[in-house]
Amino acid sequence: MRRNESLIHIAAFLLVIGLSAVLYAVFTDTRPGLKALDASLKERVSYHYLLKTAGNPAQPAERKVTVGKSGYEDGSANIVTAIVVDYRALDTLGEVLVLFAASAGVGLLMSKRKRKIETEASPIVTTAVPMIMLFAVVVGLYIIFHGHLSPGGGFPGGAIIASAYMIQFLAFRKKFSGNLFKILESLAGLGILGMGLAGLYTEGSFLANFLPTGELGAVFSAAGIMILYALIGIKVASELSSIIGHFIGEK
Amino acid sequence: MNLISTGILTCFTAGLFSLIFLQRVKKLQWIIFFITALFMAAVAYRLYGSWQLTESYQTGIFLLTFHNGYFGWIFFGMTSIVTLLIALFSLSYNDKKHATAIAPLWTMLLGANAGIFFAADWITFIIAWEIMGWTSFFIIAHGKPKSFKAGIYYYSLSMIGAVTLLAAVFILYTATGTMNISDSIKALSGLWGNRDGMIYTVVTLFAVTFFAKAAIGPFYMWPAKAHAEAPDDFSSFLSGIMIKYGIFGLLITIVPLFRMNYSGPVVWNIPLALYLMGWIGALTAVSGTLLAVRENDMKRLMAFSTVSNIGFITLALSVNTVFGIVAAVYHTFNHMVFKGTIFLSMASVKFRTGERDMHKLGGIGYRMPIAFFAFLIGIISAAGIPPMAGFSSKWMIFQSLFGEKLLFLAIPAFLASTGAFLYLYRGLHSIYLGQLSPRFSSIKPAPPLQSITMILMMLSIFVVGAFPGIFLTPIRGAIAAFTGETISAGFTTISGVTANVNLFMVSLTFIGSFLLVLFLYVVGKKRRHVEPLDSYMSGEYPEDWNMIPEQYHYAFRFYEPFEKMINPTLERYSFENWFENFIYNTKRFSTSLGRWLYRQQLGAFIVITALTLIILTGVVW
Amino acid sequence: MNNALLLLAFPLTAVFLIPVGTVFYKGFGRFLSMLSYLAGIVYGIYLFPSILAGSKTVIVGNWAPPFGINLFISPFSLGLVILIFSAAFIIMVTDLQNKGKSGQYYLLYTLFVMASAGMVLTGDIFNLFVFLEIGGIASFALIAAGASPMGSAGSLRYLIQAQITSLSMLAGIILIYSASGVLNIAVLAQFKTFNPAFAFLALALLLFPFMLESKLFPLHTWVGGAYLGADHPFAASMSGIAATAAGAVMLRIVLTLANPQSGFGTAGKSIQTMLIILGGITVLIGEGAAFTEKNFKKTLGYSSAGQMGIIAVGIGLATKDALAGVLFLILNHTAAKILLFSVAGLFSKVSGKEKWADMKGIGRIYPLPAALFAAGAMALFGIPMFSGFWGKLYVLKSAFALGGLAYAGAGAILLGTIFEGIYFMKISHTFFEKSDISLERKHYPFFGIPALFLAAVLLAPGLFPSILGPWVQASVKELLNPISGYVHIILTSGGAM
Amino acid sequence: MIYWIAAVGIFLFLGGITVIFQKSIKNAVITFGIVSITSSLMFAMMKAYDVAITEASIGAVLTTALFFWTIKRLEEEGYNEKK
Repeated sequence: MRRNESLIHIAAFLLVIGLSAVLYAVFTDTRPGLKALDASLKERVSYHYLLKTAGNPAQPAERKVTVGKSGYEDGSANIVTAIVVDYRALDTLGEVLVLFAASAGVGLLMSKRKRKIETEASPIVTTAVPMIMLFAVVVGLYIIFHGHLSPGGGFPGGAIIASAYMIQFLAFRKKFSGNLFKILESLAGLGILGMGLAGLYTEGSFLANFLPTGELGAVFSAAGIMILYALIGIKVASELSSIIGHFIGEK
Repeated sequence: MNLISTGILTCFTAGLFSLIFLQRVKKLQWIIFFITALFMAAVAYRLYGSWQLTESYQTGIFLLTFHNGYFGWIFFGMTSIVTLLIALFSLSYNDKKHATAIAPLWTMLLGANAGIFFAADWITFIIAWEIMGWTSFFIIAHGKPKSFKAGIYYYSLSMIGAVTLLAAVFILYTATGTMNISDSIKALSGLWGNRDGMIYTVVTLFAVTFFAKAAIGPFYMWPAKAHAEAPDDFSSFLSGIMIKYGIFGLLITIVPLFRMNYSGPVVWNIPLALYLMGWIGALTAVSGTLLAVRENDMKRLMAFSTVSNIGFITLALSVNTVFGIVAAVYHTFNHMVFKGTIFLSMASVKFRTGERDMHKLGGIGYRMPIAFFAFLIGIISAAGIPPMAGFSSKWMIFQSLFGEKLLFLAIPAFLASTGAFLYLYRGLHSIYLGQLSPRFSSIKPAPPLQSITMILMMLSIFVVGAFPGIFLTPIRGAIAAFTGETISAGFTTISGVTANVNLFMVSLTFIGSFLLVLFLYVVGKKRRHVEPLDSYMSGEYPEDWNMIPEQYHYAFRFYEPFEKMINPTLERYSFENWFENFIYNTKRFSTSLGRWLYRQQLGAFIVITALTLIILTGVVW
Repeated sequence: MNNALLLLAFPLTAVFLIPVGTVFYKGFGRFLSMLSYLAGIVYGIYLFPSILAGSKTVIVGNWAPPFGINLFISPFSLGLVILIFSAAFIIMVTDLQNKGKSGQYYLLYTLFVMASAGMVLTGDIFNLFVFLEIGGIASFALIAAGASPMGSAGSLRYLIQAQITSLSMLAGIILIYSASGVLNIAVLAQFKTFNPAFAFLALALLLFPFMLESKLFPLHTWVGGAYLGADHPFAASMSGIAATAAGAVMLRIVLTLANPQSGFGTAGKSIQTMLIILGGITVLIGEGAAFTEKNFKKTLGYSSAGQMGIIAVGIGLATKDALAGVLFLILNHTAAKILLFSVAGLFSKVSGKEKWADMKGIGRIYPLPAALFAAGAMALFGIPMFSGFWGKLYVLKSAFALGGLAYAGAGAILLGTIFEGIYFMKISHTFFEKSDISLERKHYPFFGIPALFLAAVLLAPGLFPSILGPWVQASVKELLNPISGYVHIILTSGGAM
Repeated sequence: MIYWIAAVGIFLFLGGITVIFQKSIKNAVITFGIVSITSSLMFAMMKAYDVAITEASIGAVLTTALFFWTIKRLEEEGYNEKK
């Protein structure tokens, strides 16, 4: 790296100039046609999501609305969750798979080995950690199960639970059991897939929301979304935990 | 009955069959090869006369068409007869000691051979051409490191040729809208005066293809490598038949193109491009001769002789008269036969002795008389001395040059023709005459099958020499169908521009004088035999001077003064060096390219910078 | 329940079952992943006749296109998905002789295959990005898992470059969304006109990751390291599966989004020009680099770059003939590269060498693999009787008919063919050279059968190109008329199929 | 509010550049964690609360920890950044 340092600096400098030139050229081009930032709010798909009129008025979706005003989607109160787990559920499945692939890749590449440096945790840590852990797990579960109502959902909730696990692991040096996480991951994944296939079976479309939506804003509403988010939460938590376990190594 | 396609398919099936199932029984592979060659000869016989026969197959994309054209048939007929004889030779050549695994590929090559001559559309032609390319590569290389070098040299040129052929065909197709060979050439000639640049591009590309195949001009180097390193029996096929594909290609593309509707610049009544081709041919003939003279390796020597002869043929084609074309085709066939004979004779010698360097041989003629006579007859024909066949075709070539008053082109041709005596005599003397080396004092004559083949070849040279009509009659018919004109020639006579000649009479005269000399030789005094290495060395041992005894052999550096004279020139203007430099530089470039790309640190920066540049170019433009 | 999403659900089931199964039985991963590919192939073939009659769209989550995600099942995409699954299956079969790979390897491999199939099928650019990421992450791990110690170095290089390009794709998606407010390809294709400079920027950013996957200049610098590092089966997959998927996506983006009739058509010409130029340079650089390369896997990798260059030129030409040629070439390249890599893997295994120059005479001990190698090589550089010949012929025909810049592309292809022919013939002959190599001859039944099958796949369309005719015609028709075909079907058929 | 966002944005930008030019890897990782938690704040200010939560838990906690474990393993293998 040292050898090419000046070269890299020059290249980076040219790069910035080049990128600026590109942006300048694109934003000052006066030829007719749409440009970046040209779509007004109402033209965007997200506008329909926000108003929950995602069944295109000109061409209504076939989904039945059980509660609420007719013609409007009535799943989750949290619009982001509606987008993530309902409208674009396939993308979410993909993101789960990205994490899954990362965890499997870590498992494939990190050879099992023993830790060389061992230090005992102090009593303060060992006393505090269970409490913090409990708190973190509760927060994580709350975030997961209120995903359809308030910000959050399976991903952040799972990550928080995984961080709780991490703290516990650091403090108590439990033996890392990869198989448990593997099985959890698999079961959660199968659950997501099963939900998708059930949607396919009942509604004729993969990952379609086939369970009753309930009343908008109620704690127990949007059953399908809740279940999916719970599964995603389990999956994310176990995947992240397994990555952490691989990194820390065996005792 | 679809005779042509049946024949071609038979070749491929037989080849594949013996390739897959007969790996362990080499002899059977050769027998299958011979039977296939026999079958192809039968096909050639059956096809005679049915000139309207067209077979086409819809592949779903292009129509593959075979047509029994006049010229195609003549070439095919000739090649299948010579192939049959070579196959007969190979049958006995490939015994346990000399066996090569090339028979299946050669069998397939026979199919490609028929495909090239009978193709009526360009796609068929290209298919046959490519198959010919790779099969012959594997045959030439046949698993030996040294042969492999020659083979890859050959195949590189072959690939260049194949690629230019593709380019030429598609430019032609775009311009004319037809894939049919004769139609497209005809349509292209209709564009003279409008799109000359495009036509010259097509001509150049075709020229590269066919020059590369026929070793004309800058491509003169490959025969010396490939012919020399190929299996010995295949060398004769390579030199006799395969090199003629280039001539056939020139004959169906460039030659007719300049005969129809041509309206460009003209030199001595010849289109400028053809005139240039004539000079290329003449220079090829001269350089082939000069290079052959220097050679000590008998197969390389004869390979250069082939180059020289191909130069003659090109020269005759470039004259652009009917007489010239006939002369060229006639010489092509003669060369096929006599060069085949010479290579078979040398193969026979190598079969018995295992040597290729001429200074290690000598006096073989006393032990292998039939091989000797085959070689003798072959080189007489090659040198263009009556009564052999080569005389009449060379005579016709010179006649065609005189007919157009192309004296400047005739001078190098004469030079090359005279120079041919030098190397041909060297070959004869070094291999077959002189003292017999003690190493080979007990070798046996050629095996019966080989002898029979050589005798048949000799006979055909004799017969054609006396009765050129055997060749000329079908050629005249073909040329009449081809151009609408023909030349006047009888069964034994040819009418040239400046003279008529009755070859039968010429033959009789020469045979008579030969008999006279033979009588004098037999009656005359015998000579004393001296051992070849029994030289006067003044009490010194050659080893003390870093020499080997063989360097004192009379055949070693046979023409040393002459070589000293021509070497500097040849080394300065050597296309071989040029090619090698080119390949060397390509490799260097390629290696440095690979290294540059492998630099770990810069990768990401190169990527980002290049992407920015691409976007910048695209966006601003 | 005739839903083409099952094509993705089969490998997904396998992916989720493998971790559980591996706990109980070690060979479960291999078995299940192969089973899922087989299921995909069978289901794909079962769907094929009905799809050939008319393409269909599959809606995910019951939301119509501008709002939800849709997959597009057409002769083109379904054919390539079948090709991808078959390639994966055959690679797994040829790899059966190697024992001892962990369950995670197969999990990642199946994810990689699923992502490639998803990329071909999807009709939404963000979904495309997600599949790209899955494939990318799986690839990094699989390259690094290769036996060679160079694995991690090659993987790192690939990771950095792939991340740069996938970020560029994300930037492209953001730009497109900010300008139009939709992400669906079909909706975008019939959108209002975009500004030419903007359209070029957005499309180029979208295309970069796929140019990286298909190793186009200047995104080919990872090839050497990654191929050196990966084990043979995954090296085969990188050129057989990933490149195929990338080619399909490039075809979709260039011909549907950048079509003259569509909103991005203002930049269509420059995108095509870019592909022709970059493709031409790639052919030269790839074949030139392979020309002197001695390492077997790297040689094949560089050659793959050259082949993808030809495909890129074909896509850039965007005529009927050129596209037919591209389809032939994709099929040919996939089959031939798998064949060549499997032979390379076998020979490295039995000889213990990495360089082809060290494998002199191995073909005399293993005649069938060496002969098949020669056949595959000849198919790659376009010798008649193999499908590669027709592909190259088509592309060249179209290039010469178009003239102008296309001549340069054709020239590059032809020049590259010379190099390719020479080094492949060199390698093929090296195997048959006489040498004093002495190896014990073992039998590898799991090599021979799939290799022969691949040779048949190469040979059949070469001898009878018409057997591919219906598929090629339907695909070319679909690609060339996106508005009346692709867009129309997606926007009108609304509901589930 | 927009000024606060701008201020945090400038802080983020400077933090990002600092990460690149840190000589010591450990310092860079710590800086990266700070940048991460600031960006979480940024998301919250832009009313993307779920992204903020995710960023805080993954970007600030898990990633930083993983980086440190990686460095530790490298040191166990004999890697020394002073070299």
